[in-house]
Amino acid sequence: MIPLIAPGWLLLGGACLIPFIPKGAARTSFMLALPLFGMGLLWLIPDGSLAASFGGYAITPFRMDGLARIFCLIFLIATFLSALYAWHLRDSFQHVSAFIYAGAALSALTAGDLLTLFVFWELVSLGSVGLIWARRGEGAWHTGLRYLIWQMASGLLLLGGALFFFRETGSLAFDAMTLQSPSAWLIFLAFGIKAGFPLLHNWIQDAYPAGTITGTVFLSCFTTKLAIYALARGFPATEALIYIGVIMTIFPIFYAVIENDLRRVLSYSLNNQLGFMVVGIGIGTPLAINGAVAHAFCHIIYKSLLFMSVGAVMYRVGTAKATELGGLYRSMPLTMIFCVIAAASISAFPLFSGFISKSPILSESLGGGYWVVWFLLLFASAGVFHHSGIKIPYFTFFAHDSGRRVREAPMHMLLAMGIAAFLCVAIGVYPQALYAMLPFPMGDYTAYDAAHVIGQLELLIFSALAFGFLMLSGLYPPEVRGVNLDWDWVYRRVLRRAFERIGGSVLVLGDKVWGYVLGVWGVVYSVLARFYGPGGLMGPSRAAGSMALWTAILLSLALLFAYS
Amino acid sequence: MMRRLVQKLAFLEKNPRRVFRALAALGGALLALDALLWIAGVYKNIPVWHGLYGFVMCVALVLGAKAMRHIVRRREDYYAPRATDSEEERQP
Amino acid sequence: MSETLALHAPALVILLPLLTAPLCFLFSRAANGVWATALLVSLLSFLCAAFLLEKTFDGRVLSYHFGGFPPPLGIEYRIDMMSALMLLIVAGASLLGLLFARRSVARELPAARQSAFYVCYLLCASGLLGVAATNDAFNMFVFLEISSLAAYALIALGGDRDRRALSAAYNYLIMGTIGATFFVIGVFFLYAATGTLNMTDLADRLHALPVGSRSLYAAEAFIIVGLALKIALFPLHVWLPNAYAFAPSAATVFLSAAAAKVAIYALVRFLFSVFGLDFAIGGETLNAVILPTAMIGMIIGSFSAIFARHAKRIFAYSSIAQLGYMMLGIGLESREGLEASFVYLFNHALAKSAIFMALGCIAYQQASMKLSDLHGIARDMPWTMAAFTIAALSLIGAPLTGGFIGKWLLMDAALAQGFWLIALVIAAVSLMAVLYVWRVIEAAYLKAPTGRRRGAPRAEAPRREAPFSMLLPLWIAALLSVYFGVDTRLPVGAAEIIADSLEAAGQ
Amino acid sequence: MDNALQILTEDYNAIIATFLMMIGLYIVMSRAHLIKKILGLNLFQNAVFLFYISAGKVGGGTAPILTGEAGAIYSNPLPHVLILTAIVVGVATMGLGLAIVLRIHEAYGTIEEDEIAQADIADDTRDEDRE
Repeated sequence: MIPLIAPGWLLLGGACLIPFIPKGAARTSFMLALPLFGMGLLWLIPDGSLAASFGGYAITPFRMDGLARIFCLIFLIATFLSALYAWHLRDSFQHVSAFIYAGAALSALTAGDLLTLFVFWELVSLGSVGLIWARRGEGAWHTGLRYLIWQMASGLLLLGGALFFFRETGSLAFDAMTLQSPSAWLIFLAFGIKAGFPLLHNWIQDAYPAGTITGTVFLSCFTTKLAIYALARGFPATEALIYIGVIMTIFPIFYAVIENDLRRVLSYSLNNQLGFMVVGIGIGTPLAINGAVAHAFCHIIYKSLLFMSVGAVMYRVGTAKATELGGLYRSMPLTMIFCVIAAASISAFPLFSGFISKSPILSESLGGGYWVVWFLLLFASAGVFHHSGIKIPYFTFFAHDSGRRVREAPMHMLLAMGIAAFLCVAIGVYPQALYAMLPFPMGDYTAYDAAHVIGQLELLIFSALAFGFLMLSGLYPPEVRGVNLDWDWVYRRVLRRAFERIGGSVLVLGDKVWGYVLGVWGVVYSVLARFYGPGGLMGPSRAAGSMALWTAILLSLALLFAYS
Repeated sequence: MMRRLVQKLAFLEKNPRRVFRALAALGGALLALDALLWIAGVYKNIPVWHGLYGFVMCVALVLGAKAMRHIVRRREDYYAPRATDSEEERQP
Repeated sequence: MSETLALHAPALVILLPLLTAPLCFLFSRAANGVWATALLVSLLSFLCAAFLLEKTFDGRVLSYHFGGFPPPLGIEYRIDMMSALMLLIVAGASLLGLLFARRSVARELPAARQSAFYVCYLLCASGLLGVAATNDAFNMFVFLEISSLAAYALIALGGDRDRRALSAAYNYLIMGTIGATFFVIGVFFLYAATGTLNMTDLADRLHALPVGSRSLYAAEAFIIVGLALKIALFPLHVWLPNAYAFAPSAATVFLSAAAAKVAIYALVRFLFSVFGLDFAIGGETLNAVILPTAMIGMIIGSFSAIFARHAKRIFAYSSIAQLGYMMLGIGLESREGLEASFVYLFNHALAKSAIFMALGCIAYQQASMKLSDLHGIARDMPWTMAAFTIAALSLIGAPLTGGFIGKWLLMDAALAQGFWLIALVIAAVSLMAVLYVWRVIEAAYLKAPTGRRRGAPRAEAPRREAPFSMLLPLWIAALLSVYFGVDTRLPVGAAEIIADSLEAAGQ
Repeated sequence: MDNALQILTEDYNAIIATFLMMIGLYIVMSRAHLIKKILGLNLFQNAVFLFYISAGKVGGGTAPILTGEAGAIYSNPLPHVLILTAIVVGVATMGLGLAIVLRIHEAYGTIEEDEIAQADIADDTRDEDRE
């Protein structure tokens, strides 16, 4: 094929140029032009792959096929919308981070081998952490570090997996594999971290609410969906994924209900949505995979729209805590409308995008005989509506009036949200356009039959009734400021405390045990320090005499080996 | 146009029970339609099930989460200074 | 023209610096003049090396008969891919180091010793080049000693800034001389057994001898230990940390990039080209000696680096660990292992010289190299620290840098023989590298600068960015270490040819 | 036993050289005085040179000067040539070593190894003050 430049590489190259363009309209126009050019390239590039050699290994730095193409398209759209949303920003560090992030994610999509995938996998981590650190401040710094450690762990697992994979198969090609060998497990875990598998998920809810207003919009688009792509490519029809996915859809909704920080609510709901996609990949029929891909496509749009609307509120009000908001429909009616459209989409109202992409997954889970899975997914769907569909718009724009009177979101934010909202509705109304781009043919599948529509409407309306009932009866838990402990408590609190406490009171494992452990460590450290410190055996400034002795010893050893 | 929308919403906000009743009416209509279609044999789904399931599960979800909050909630500065939760949001 | 050059380049590449050095000493005491001459000569030498590399890239071997006497009687310079690569590394490091040296030396050395520095530098370079080019065992000894003697002097020149440079140079001199003498003893045993010193000839005649001759065992043992001293292979590494830490910055840059690596080259030349793997202390014995010492060296060196508090010493210790990586590839005794070693060696030369140049830039602005005195230095010297970070990423082995491909190949080579443990050690030692690099990055970027620096005469003056002439070579090295991480044709292609030829010789 | 006797009579040069080498290496290891160390090193090197030259001797051979006489046996001249070079290296090493010792004396005020090591360790400890 003609070596056209890959869209991801275009963005990466553009990211390097950004600092040299004067801040302001010139730079933002440039940043908007990049994804548009990328879309043009995507249109021009035919299916195929580019073979190359790296360090003596046959690699495929670029591969384009149906699966990669649709993900590339949505990533470019998301880049464009996020960049438009960030028009007002004058922070070079964020601009460069965001475009390295987006470019790396796109390049990872078109990576045809594990080595290239690993390289961009790590670059994704590096670029994205900049969007958290750009918030500046101590909390953001620590949060970014935790985030980076998780991402790097994922990268190292992928690297180890790639090495073993090469040893097992003699190839680095990134194609479908089965969970038969250690290498596949390592790669699976690497993908799992980025996809937010249960117990590996905490970085999402930890980091996304800590990003900058515009940075979180970028963050919500790429990392996790890249992992979904990787799972769809590497582990389609892996049964374990179905159960993992179901757990992912269920447990976050409980947290989403009680969480006060709206961006964290959205992060939990993001995790839940990923669960639907993972289930679709796990079922693995062409229709289910299509559903997962379509869901990822729609999800990127409506989830970023949700983050945009909450971000716009944050931009004007200065906070995204439910306790501090309310009654904002008076000041920001347009933002409210866009938020409601996104909420309707994520709740899978008929005529909105979520509906047409979630339906295939649900019907395939039923069709595949996974009854329990289907029941749980239905529960999760109701839960999604509850926290994302109702809670987010309700507590932001309605509920009790916070008394805050602010200006409507700035024009460029409204524009970005407007385009996203238009896409949400357009896809919901005319799904065939999306279906036509999916990797497998959809046949005459349609989400709009009476059973689907009425069933879904019923589910949603009665969920809303439940919400109304609970609100009116006063049973609904009031919003309160606070932090909710999740699994990350174990490493953020327990382990940290355990390491920090030397003579403190009993924590979990008991003071004495830890005192003992720390005591041993203290001894080991002092021995090591003496060993390596000044005058130590391994320390600097040793006299020449002892070195000569070593020479003699080594020579005798060598001779001993030789003569023995 | 926006102003009229805001006025309408303000009216609804002051009368939440009306909204609830309207929703309940809509739900009832949907249930009826569902049952009718099932009787007419348009499809084989279990009728009415989606609605009841959605209602019950949502109540269960909220009450479950409410109970869970007793266990998992901590003060906002619990992780401070290593988290952003208690950091003052930067004003625009 | 090209053919004439091809005929004489193997000699020119060494003779140019070798002859210029005494001339400079005799005729000029003006440091700038000597520097300019040295730079010119280094450039010419580098061009010759590049030319030779290009000539040998198809696997061709160039042979130069010194004085017209054909081997095995005369001294032969024999340039194959391995020699050419080493020539390129040495000449390139010498060129970069000299570009860097002018301002650095002017600041760090008293005026009276500056021209002496460049003379020693040129001598050292020509000695290392000679080791790489010659095909005569005794000639190799002579060149090894030329380079070592010059290196002792170079290190001792740092004594005006920190007296520990003197004791380090003394220790190095004692150890280096013992090592060189061991080497000579080994060469003597070989000569006594075969009657020749030409290495190609030696290899032929050795293979005609019956296997199991004791004097040959002894020869191999003496040569391995002698060269291990020059390589600073654990446990013979003790001379290195202080020598690198207290030598003048420009000398450290050059020595860290070239000196130990040329010794590794000599070892590989003897082990694989002369003895051959199935001969003498071949096979498993070599595995049993080199693999463990290399691994222990990696771990001990990294530990020492983590515990060190002096920026230059951190990376001196890191060199011990990194040399362990290269020896590991050799100890694996496989085609893949050798290839990995040479790729690693090439990329490490770039990354380490960039790191020491960055530290030299800091040394230009402040006398102290204590970590606590580097707090917040990235604010004052953003360009220096940015290049440092890039090079440090390569040292760690981050993707898209040269270090990555080296580590990857090495792990792959270890796994190819089923050495899981070794692959794990490689990964663990890389993580240790993250630790000690992080400590410097943290000090430079995250810590607030301390108000007063004790014992530093320049403390009151605000630190400024290093001069352009020092930043230029620093950035060249840093960017090259990224470039060769993406476009791996040169290092990997060369290493493949080297591994092929060594494998063929080892049969 | 015969074997040992044969070694003693035929390879006595190797035995002497090895003995001298050991003495030299021992001095390097055991003496703290820097100049004595260098002298030990020199002895060590010279022992190796002796070994080389003595091995070049061919039984009954004369000095390798061409006289035109047919059937003359010459000693092998190559070791002599090599050692000539090596001696130059040795002299240079010794000169450089002594020069460094001189500088050390200026800087440390002593040339006893243990005292220098103590001074170095003191310097290192000064570098160590934890941040």
